[in-house]
Amino acid sequence: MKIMGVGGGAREHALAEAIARSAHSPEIYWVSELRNPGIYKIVKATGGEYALADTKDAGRIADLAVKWHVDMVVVGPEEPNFHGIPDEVERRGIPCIGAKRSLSIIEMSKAEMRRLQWKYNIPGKLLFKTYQSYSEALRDLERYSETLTWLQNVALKPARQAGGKGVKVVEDSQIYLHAEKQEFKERHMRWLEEYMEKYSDIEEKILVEEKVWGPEYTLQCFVDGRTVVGMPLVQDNKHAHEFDIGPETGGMGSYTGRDFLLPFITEEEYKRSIEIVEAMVKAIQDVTGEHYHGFIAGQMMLTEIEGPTLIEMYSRLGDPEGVNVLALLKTDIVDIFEAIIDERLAKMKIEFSDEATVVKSLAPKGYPDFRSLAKGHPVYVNETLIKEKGCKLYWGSAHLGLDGSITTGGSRLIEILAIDESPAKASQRIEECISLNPVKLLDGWGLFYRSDIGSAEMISRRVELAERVRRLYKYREERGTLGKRIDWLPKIGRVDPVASLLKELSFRR
Amino acid sequence: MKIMGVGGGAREHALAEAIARSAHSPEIYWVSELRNPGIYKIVKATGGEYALADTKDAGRIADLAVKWHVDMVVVGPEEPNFHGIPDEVERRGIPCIGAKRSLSIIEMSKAEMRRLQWKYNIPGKLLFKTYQSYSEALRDLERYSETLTWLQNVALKPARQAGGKGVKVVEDSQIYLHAEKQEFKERHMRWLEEYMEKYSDIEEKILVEEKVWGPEYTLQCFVDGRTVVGMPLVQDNKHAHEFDIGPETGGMGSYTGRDFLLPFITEEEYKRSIEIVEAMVKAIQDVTGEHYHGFIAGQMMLTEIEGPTLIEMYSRLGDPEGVNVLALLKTDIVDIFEAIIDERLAKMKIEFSDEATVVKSLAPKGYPDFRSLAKGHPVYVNETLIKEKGCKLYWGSAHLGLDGSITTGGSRLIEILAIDESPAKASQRIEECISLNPVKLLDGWGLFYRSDIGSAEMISRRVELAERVRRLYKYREERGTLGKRIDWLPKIGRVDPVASLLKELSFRR
Amino acid sequence: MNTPGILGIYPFGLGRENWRISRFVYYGLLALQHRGQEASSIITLGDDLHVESRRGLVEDAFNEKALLSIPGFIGVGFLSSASNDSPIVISSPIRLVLVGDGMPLLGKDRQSAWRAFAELLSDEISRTGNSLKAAVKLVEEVNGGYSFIALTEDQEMLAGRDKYGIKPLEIGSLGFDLGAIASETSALDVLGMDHVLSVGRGEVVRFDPYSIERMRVRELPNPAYCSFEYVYLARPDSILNGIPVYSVRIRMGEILAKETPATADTVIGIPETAIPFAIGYSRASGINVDLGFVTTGRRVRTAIKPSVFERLMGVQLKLNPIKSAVNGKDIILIDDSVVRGTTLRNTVWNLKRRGARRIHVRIGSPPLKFSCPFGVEIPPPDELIARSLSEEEIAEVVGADTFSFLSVNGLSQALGLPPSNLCLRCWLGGVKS
Amino acid sequence: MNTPGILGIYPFGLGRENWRISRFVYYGLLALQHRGQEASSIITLGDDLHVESRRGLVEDAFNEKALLSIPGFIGVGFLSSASNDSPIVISSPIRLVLVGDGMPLLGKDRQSAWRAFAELLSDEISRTGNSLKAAVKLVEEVNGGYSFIALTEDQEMLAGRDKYGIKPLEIGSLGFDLGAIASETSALDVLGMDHVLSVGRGEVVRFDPYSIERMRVRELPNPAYCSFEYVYLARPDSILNGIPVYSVRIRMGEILAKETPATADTVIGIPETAIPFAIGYSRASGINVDLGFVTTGRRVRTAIKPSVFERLMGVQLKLNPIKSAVNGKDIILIDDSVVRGTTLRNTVWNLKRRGARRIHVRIGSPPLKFSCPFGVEIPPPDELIARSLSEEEIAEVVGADTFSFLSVNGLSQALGLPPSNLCLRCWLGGVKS
Repeated sequence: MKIMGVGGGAREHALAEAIARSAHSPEIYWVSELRNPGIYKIVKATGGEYALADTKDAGRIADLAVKWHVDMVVVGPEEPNFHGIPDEVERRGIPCIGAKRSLSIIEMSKAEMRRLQWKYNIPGKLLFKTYQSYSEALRDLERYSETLTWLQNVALKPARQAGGKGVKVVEDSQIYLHAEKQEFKERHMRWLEEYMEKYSDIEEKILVEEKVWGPEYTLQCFVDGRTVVGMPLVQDNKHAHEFDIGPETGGMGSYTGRDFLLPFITEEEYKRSIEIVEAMVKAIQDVTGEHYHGFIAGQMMLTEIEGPTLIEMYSRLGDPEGVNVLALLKTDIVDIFEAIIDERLAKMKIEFSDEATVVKSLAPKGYPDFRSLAKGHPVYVNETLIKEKGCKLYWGSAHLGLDGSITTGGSRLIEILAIDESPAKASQRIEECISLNPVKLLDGWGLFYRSDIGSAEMISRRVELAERVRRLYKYREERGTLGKRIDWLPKIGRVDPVASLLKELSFRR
Repeated sequence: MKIMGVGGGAREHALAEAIARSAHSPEIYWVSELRNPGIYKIVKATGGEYALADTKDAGRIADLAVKWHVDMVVVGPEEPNFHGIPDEVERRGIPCIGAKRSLSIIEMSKAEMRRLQWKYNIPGKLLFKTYQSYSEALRDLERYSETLTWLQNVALKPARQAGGKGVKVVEDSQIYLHAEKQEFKERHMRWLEEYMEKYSDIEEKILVEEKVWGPEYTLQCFVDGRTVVGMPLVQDNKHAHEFDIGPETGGMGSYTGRDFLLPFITEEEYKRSIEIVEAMVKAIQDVTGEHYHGFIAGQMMLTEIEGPTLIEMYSRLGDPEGVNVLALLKTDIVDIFEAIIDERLAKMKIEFSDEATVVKSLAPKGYPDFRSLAKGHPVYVNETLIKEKGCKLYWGSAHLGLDGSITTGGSRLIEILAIDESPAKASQRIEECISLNPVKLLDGWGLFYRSDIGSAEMISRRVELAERVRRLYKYREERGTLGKRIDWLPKIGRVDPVASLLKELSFRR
Repeated sequence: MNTPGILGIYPFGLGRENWRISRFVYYGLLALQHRGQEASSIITLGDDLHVESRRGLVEDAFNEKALLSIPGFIGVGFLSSASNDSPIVISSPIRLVLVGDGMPLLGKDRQSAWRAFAELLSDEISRTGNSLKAAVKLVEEVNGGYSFIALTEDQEMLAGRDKYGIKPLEIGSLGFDLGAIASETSALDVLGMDHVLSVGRGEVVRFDPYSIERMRVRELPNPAYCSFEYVYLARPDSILNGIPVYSVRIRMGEILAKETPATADTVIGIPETAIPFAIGYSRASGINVDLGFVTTGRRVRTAIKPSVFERLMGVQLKLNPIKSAVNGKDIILIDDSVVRGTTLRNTVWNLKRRGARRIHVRIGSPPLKFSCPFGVEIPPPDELIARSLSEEEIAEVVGADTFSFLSVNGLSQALGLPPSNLCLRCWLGGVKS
Repeated sequence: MNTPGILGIYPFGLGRENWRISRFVYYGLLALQHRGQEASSIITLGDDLHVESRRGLVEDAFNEKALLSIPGFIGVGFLSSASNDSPIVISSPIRLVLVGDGMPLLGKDRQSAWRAFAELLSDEISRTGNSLKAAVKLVEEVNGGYSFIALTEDQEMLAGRDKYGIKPLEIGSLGFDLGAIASETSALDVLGMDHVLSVGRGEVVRFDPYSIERMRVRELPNPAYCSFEYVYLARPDSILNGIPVYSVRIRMGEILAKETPATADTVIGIPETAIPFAIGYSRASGINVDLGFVTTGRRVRTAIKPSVFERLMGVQLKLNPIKSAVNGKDIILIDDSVVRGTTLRNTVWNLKRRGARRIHVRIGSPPLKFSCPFGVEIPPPDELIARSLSEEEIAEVVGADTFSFLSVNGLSQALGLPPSNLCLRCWLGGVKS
């Protein structure tokens, strides 16, 4: 059996590893833009081949699959989905684990995702507005107190998934700092407009979404077009630095708890979350007429407005969240892939080992916002040491040269995984490992990572936060006001922002 | 029987009237500096004579008594006492109702009075200091927070009785207004020093006394050298204007309650007050070896420190307080005078009618502090109208010219008395009388008086104030700390200002 | 809301000209600062008249030390929340300067109404030659809810109140030297003065160098004391018309607890005005009271700031929730009044963010629905949330569990006066003129 | 009492240079104003370093609007109650600016001790080339009770605490953009930041343009958190070392009620610090709590004013008694601490003047008897009334019925920490060095 993978990050390293674990003993083929040292080793060990290519080039990827006579293709990252790799591969008759282009729109266009959710009235919604230009957005945002209340505290996002970049949350609720915040919002929206110029596949440039607060978690699932199977919840940590400070990254580390849950998420909340994802899958299939085969993930937040709330969707596994769940997956992943292709997931029993995991990313300084600084540094890794300390290493954004040297790719370089009975213990194990400096950049450039991820301190803070939020949404539930937002504006009177949004959406249709 | 009176104010008018009421039907003779129209009328009606003279000239007054062959002399005001009129009159063999010079020192020297009280440890004392010059006083007062606490809130007084003039109370407890208060204190003390130059009979110029707060009242008494007989309490009102605002005057009006008491003074407090006056009389007699024959009065205040407290003493009746009590006196005053002379007051029953009285003074504008403005204005009075309204008129500082015209003398011109079942009713009666303008200055110069004296509003405020103070001194009494003052100064430690004062006094002796 | 603070200080007797009065006015105004934060004036009269009008808070507008150099022994002070507000100066026929709280019904806006009033006063004094009678005549004839202090060229200080006694005016004295008139007793307290009495409704008090005289209009209607003074405007340590503001607010809280009880873990008042309401509610309900907020920076009265922006800013700096006082608790949140509801919504949201559970909002006054004819600047009706929404709807908008106002009867009961003796126009609309 | 407030704000990521940070520092300092009212500094770093040091309150020293023109995206703030206090600027070998709370034991006075510390830091960074290690080494070697924030020429911000954690230091974050360090969480709250954690004792946190790193000294002694922070210094909405100040003060009041009960009609706290104590006392005793005082003018922390005169002035403007709350009542009067007793005596006297009956004074802390080795400027021992008089004698001097302090055990209980984990030197004298 031959399986080809697409994509070169740590998530793909974990995927390759999981495939390699299969009882089917597949020959593994891989294609990515940089030569991932970890995947390369696995590919070589299985007797497969590794090619470098533009993973957005559907023809080129499909050609390779055909050339290698693979039995199935597994797509790791989102961009190949957006560019129709699954569509093209399947057109060539090869089954693919990956969301087709039209389905992956729920990740690619954050606006479309949200419109779909509102259209199908799926729980966990947020108010939003989209703009084609920054000046248009500004008109709404600069009128401080005459405008709808929710527009004061917003997330400014690129309307399209843009490599996890460009999201700013501006809570403009300290009016005495309004001038600074306003200026910052303006500058950022101008930047967003420019930044989005390079994506020609979407008209809307800027998404303004109501700002919510609460603990975040990721629910990753297998989908076969009929059934959605949830995996253990993972909490990813988006802030670049310790203490949840600093810019949004792809994820600086993540952890799982026990029993599919996180210490701050209840079973009922898990259930609601998976219902949301199921409903979203159903909706996108309904709209597109396509069957969703592959991974899907809801990046969720527990909010006071509705409890489990959808922040964004992934048409793939998360990174690093994928690393956590794949490490726990006991069922043969190739069996699962086959079940997805045959749309018989419902009948399958998928098992995960009931242990806690923690993953921490190591990134060269400069990541995420100044990647040129982070790129091209020679890497030294002491893999033996990592193994000795009971940890596992996954290669991320790194390139294995033909001379055997490894250089940084500019994104997260390495992810280190530990499994233990609690996140705190697993985290502590990684800390001990890292304190021995198993990874270095040979030119002296710095690496950074977050020591706090998975720590007891972090988890107790998340628990406290979740309790505060849960109290509020439970209370709304009791009163039947989940999701309800009512505003009253002097001179205007009572306003229902939900009704306004729905009106606008139907008008748009 | 021939009786001669000395002094020309409303108090003396009331005295003359009381004497005229006597069953002894005395011939009344009088001497004063201005020709009081009221007394003049009485004198004439009894067939007596009226002379104008300097009432501080003991020889001249005694000469007149001898010339007129009077059986006794009654002194009204304090200055004749200070100048030894009683001494001289008695030296000529005529009995006199009036404190001898050495006895009247308790009025004349406020410092001596206080020293006597401390020496004999008589209750109701205040802390004090005396100075011979303003610069000396300043040294103590300008050190705000390093000095004893009591020196922050003080009454600045001329050390000698000086016509009720020159008392300023400066509560320097708002430190943010300290600069203003300090400047004001300085200026006033400089003025005091200058003002006191004209009194050669005393070395100390300035008395600084601890400021106290509480309701004031006057306890007037007859004394015969053995027995002190108290009269009904009177409340005088020293402030020139409505609402207790403005400069200190001789008294702008006064009232009595029922049963010898005031609505805000208890029987027990009356008893304590009279004990204080008795002790003071005993003390001054002890020091001088003289017998006190005449009137004495304690100007009292209920204070938090000791309850009934002596503010000043009068060696005579108060004015206007004398008017109130004489109006109520049922016993023949000449009998009382005779009993005083014979020192058999103890055996006498002195009765007052149990009614409330109110006296209000009318003064020309300019009184008390700008008397030159208040002097020399022609007066019109409609006595019939006053009588019709159930009030009585007493002439004060006025001069009856030989042509029958009356001019103002610069002090309180007229006192109007009403008697009723309560002060409020009596006050109201006077109000109705005054609203008909029975008194005018013919040159258009203004008169003023206080409408609030004796009103229900005023009395309820006094009651409330008395309750607050009573609570505090009763509480001290309970704890045995009446009169105790303890201070603690940083760097210095615990200080007992009473002990310091006693030490200073004994050192002085 | 424009409810100026006025103050007059007048020395008597020997050495009266020795007083430097400017800083007395300054400190007196400080104690009235809550009545106006946009304009402040210090007027002194000695050999000359000095009128110093500045913008902003007294402490910012005047340098307390520099004031020592302003001469004059008679002083008048004025504060307003309208930055263009200033004392009225009339130069003929009788020269006088006048400051006023509230508004005589003589013009569209405060400034023009007071100018007309001052002109009439000047004319009338000139005509009759008696300033006291002239002022009483005006008070008799001019309707409105107002009090004023005027200083004439003859060193006479006149202080008077409208016939209904709508706006307050209180009298104080200091030692044997000073008399004073102020909008509230807080100013008298801070100057170390004894509070004596209120100026009566329809009464004028005149201070001249040698006397104080007072006179009242002949026919006195029932009083109609401004109830909003007790709800919000006045400082809690003030005693107006003989009624202590603090006790009234405590009682309002107590009555509120009886009228609209709720189950909760703690009662929290929105600083500073509503803290006594909360204490009262706590007493009557037996529920603990907590301090819920800490104020940052200057104490600024938010309801009287001119723009929405500034108001919100004030509220936010004023209301940092104390997390440990609210986290995990059901809260009864008390405010004095509700205007637009914006700040209340912000506050409720902030409390929930810090972990509050249920929030029951209770307002210590009836629904604010009408504008004030006497210049208390309440926003236009379409900006008053109580005018357009029911209690249930307001609860929904502000995010509260339940929401209730005090009844008008409850208000009257707390004040210990029948509704017929109160001005209730802002709650009930124009009843009397 | 000199307990400076320090604050650092550091932006990360895309567009970090777009932040104008000066007003963030300004508002953050406003929320730390209670820690120092005589000197304030705003330091910004962008293309250049700007150090603006002024005298007086932040609101007076800086024009909030004019701050918009100060460039720089990294900001540090400093407040002190010593008017000559200012940030330490070192120009070589490594250029850096440092602000500190408390005091390292490196010199006689705060200013020279901090200068020595900053010089050592500059030298050590230059020697090792690693600012984080350099700072940790210093913290390891230099005794004292201190926390600091330093900004180096390489745009590194270092924030650290002494080994015992005597002085507080807290971390916050805002959105995806800003990180901050402040003496108290109140500053984080006012900036709309999330409070994350405390800087650990003996820990240094380094912010650089691309990362945050933290490192701790190897051997950690027991903590010795400054107990005076909880008694008086910190704002009640702050959470220091994970312990909410408000709750501690409530508990102190509760314990006080148990340790020294009294019969009374009402419990009154001296504003602003002692109000939570009063609430706690009221809860534990079942006696009503009342607001007893109203503050006039600016809120000024009186205990940190330099002269007796200014302190008294502050107290007087701060403490106008509400007559109707005290008249005719037996009162339990609570204050946080007693230094000279002057202001307490003044207050007791004022309450009695307004009609209070019995006054039982209760102090929410033990007798203050010793000076602070870490720069909290407590007056010399002969000016501390608790050092020379017994409770009975103090009662007599201040005019109180009874007078009691909280016990040291009570204090420790209220904090939920054993005495061995607290710095108690001001109450008990030097125990550890």
